[in-house]
Amino acid sequence: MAWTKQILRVNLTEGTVNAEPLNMEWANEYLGQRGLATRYFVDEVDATCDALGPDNKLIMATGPLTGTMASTGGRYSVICKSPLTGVMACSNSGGFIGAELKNAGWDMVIFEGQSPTPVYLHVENEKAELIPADDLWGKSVWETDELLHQKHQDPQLRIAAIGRSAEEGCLFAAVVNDLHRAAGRSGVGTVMASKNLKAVAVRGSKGVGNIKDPIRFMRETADQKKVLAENAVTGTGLPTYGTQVLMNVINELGALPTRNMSEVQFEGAHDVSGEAMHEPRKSDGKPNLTTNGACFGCTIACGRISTVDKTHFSVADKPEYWGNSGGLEYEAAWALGPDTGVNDIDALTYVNFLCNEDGMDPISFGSTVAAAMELYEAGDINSETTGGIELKFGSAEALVAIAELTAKGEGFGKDIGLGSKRLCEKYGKPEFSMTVKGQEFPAYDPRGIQGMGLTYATSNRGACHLRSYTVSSEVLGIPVKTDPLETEGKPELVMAFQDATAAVDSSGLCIFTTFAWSLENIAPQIDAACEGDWSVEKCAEVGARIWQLERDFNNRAGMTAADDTLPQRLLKDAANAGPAEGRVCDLDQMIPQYYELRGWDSEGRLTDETRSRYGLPA
Amino acid sequence: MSHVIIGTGPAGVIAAETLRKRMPEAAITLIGEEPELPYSRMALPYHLIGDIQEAGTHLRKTADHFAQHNIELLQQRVTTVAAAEQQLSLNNGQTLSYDKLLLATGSKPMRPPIDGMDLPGVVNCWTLADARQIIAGAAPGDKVVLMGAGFIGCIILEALARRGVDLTVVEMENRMVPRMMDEQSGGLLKTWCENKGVNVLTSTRVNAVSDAGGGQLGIDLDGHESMTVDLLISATGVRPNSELVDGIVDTNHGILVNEYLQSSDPNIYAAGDVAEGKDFSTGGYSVQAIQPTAVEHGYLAATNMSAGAESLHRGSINMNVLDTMGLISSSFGLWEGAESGDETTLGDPARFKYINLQFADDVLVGANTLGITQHIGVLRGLIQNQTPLGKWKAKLMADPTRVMEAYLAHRVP
Amino acid sequence: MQRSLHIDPGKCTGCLQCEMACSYENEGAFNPAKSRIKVFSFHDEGRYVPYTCTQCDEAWCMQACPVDAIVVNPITGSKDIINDRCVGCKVCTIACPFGTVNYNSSTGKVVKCDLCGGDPQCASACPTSAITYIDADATGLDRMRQWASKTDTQAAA
Amino acid sequence: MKITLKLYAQLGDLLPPDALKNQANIEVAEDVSLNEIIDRFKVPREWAHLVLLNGTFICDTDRDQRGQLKANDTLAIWPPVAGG
Repeated sequence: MAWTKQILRVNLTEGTVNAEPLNMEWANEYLGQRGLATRYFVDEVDATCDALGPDNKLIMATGPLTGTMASTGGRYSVICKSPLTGVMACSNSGGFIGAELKNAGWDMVIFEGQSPTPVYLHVENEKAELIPADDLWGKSVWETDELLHQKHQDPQLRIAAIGRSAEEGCLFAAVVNDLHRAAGRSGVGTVMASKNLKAVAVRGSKGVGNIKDPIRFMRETADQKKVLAENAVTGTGLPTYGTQVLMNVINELGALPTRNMSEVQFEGAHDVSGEAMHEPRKSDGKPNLTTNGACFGCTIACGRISTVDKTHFSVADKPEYWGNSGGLEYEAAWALGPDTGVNDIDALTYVNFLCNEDGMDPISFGSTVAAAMELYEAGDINSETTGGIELKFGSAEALVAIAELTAKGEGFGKDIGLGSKRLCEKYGKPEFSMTVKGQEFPAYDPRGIQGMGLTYATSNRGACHLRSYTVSSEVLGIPVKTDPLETEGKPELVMAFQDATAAVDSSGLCIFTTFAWSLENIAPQIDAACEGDWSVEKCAEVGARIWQLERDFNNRAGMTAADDTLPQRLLKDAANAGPAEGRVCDLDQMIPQYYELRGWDSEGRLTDETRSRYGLPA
Repeated sequence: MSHVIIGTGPAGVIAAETLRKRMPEAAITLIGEEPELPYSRMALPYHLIGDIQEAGTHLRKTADHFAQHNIELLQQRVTTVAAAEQQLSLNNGQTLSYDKLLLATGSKPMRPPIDGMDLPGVVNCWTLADARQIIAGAAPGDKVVLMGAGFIGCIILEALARRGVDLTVVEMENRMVPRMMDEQSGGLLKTWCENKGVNVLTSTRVNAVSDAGGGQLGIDLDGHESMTVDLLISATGVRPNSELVDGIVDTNHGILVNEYLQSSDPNIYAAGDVAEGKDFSTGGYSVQAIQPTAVEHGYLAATNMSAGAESLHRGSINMNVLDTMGLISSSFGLWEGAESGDETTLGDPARFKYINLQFADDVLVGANTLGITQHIGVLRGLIQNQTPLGKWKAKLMADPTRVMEAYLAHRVP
Repeated sequence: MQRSLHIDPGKCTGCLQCEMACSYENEGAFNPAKSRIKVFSFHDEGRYVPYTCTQCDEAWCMQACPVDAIVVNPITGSKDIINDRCVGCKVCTIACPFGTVNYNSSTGKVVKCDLCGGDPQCASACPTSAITYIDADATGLDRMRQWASKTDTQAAA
Repeated sequence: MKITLKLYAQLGDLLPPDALKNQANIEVAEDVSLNEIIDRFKVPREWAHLVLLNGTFICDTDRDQRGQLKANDTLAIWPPVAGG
């Protein structure tokens, strides 16, 4: 239970929308959301298919706790094959649309094929239909949101859409929901665009019921909300400073990748930090941060709601950007700031708005701009290439200009839309690309936080911090403090984080709860809601099974051990400052042990024994 | 003090109760000519559908409610009012004296000047007795014509359709509920009804009704073929029941009252459908004949009838909510628009959703909605508070569905 | 001492726990669409406003109801809908100038906040104390009622 | 000797008035312990969660040790925080 047990299958080629029952056998093995959608995906999609062709599918999936009173129970995931990495893409988002989809009676929506003309899916409880979207094509996410709200005359309609970047083929386009929440990574928005699917608009009023043991569920979720409230991180730190509090932490630690990862500390870190967002600015005495906002059901409320200084050059003549919107979260702030050397918080906030408005992953965007800046400074590209933009590290003007172009897929923005790997290859400097499997890095330098090196190298969706956030342990001491410069014990740590994260990502809950919760806190909530036995051990096993399933797909998509690596810069060039000065990321010391723990051969493939141990499809 | 109230609809009952609250010792007499406990016309359609029993239509649910409040309830018809003597006579020969008299006599169906409207088989839908006649006369498969697609007509459509009759609606005007909804929404209502199998003839007059034999009626229509039907329900509007005081107090469409709900005779007040009271939106006087206005009138009239209290009536907002076979429409205030005001419309005909807002400067003065059930009361709130909308006017012009936000932006500190 | 809901929009994060608690208590499922308290989001302003019935004294809805289906709860002071009496005529939904009585087409009845009989679940579920249930004196209820009186059809009493 | 003290997040208010961008130069005794500095600036011990001396984490059992600090060192302190 807790599942609605109904999925919606949308064939975009045929223009059909059909309901079908959820495969409960799979639900028992893969829980929901990330895991369950991946199970459907690997069953239905050829791993070697063209990510932007009709054979790729795109699944929007909720978890069994999505839409319930469990704190943070508002998540959904977008699953497809990534055009950026060529392997599994699975991007997770909060906001409100996940819960709305569940309220409309659907555990997931599977989109297949390609529509001949632009369409959007409108779901109102059992009524789901594809509607022509020719009038929406070419519009930003924000315009689309407004137009659909007007068209359906429903202020409560929840909308996920792609922006112009996706339409123009930007390979790191996001699916943005509720204006400023995004399934951001791996180009899931690009896949949606390739299907001519502009938006998904959902209104549900059926409610989420079907709780196995409602009394126990209410008690468990109330108890666990109390744990979040009483925990200093989830109860105070995150609501007050958001994820952005990390800016100064990671900088102090000497693990803040700066200027395309050529340095590990940024002199302007404070200017773009969570603390700076609280400081009144000169023009109007107001801080950048207006308030914190929550996603559906979230009792933490880490979200930043911010404004750009009206007098700032980026918006001075654009009043449409003077209002509040989703502000800087740490990863975005890092990619747009330290990684490009820009210390102008208003420029960062504005560019972050643009990323939301037109559906770009700010991590990949910032990192790609950083790579382009290095190409520019090295003379591999020039102002002729960029259309007159002086693409130097530290230039807020250049960052803003290039963001406006990339959002619309114009000029040099088209090249930025290729992502760092393809951009650097195009201009002859592949070594400038800070990517794994084609996906850009987030905000932790693996020379200063060794576990993150293994995390990036082995992530099933290319470089990503959210597949095993060992920063928790190595920096923040959650659940236990480990030494960030040590490699010993990291394979075990990474694997445990990877498995637990896969389970949490499949439940409908947010991974940020794990700053206070472990599976010990989460499993009882799942168990009270869902039929079957959901012990801590089973949840961990389900997490591990999901990881193996994703890896198996990636192998079939052509990925080998050679892809489980990092850019040479991190493996050969030592950090130039901070506690990690003189260190590189000692990935080689961690990989073999990791493979062994995972039950993979030296090529990084699942052994038969491993496959049968987890009951994976042949 | 002795107070007499004629009429046991919402205006009369609220007035009696309000008087009792304010004047614990006064003698209060409530007179109604219908032989049942005070009931609500608003509930009749639900009785017709079969959702509720007759008792469910009662305004007050305990049989001895009026006795408990020491309100004398007389089931009599008032025959004459002698204003100079402050007396009235009942059809049982009894006479009653009053210090203050409230006329809450309501309204009655209009009978259009068409031949044959007095034939058996022609019924109104106004009283509980009418409802009983319709229930008895409309059997599944029967052919029924509903004459008039106004508020009353529309509200009983579902009941008729659910009884399985073969139904045709005939409306003189070019759309349904022409006195409540604008052309676009009235037109959508028509499509909605047609989709549900009801034959709707707008811009059509009934020329004559005749006896077709075998208990059937012949209906001669303007521009359409004649029909032979089992039942004709006439719902062509209502007019105030003011005959009792004709020539005694000033009347126009109804009994003219001032801002105290007082007629030209200072001892006689009027409330509800019979009163031509102040209209909030126009500042003029009109007969609204709607439940919320009846309640306001009853309350304010009683307040002013009780000693020492004077409550000025700022005027009632004309408003209606109507459920036509499941499609809910509403209208507020100057839904037809204000002079040199702005209006904004958002419609989704495929989904039977519609909203129109009317402004005077930056103040909301009227609205029509279709297919919207949430928070519609704020339309009244915004109109009645005459809230200057400021920047929210532009937002509402762009998206009128954001009316609750506009309201809250001015409501919550 | 009668108690009432006190809402402090400044503390609201827009998480909708209140809506889920309300719908769970009253409808038996987590269903914000059926909640009697609604959180309105002012995106441009970065502001969230929870809103529900203020249980006003001379309740418009109660007065307008033609079948006596809205009554005062003597214990909590809330104005409660008696479902067996409500015929679904919706007059209260247009009479309430605060927009807090709504029609539920699936049941054919109207719904409004009844303070959960004295233990409002929205307040219990609110993680930031934006919604509290406290002594009526302290809530500024008088202030809210004063405001409500401005919508009255009578100019002076 | 002089060191740089950085107090972040909610601890920022505890810095001396001349602090800028969450940091201040302070004068400390040669053999001062970290906990003595923490106490001197009224940082509640339980809020001194993440203590980095020149970027290196010092666990709470080592914060009473003397002789860890040298001139121009940087001591940065956070309450329990996280992000990602």
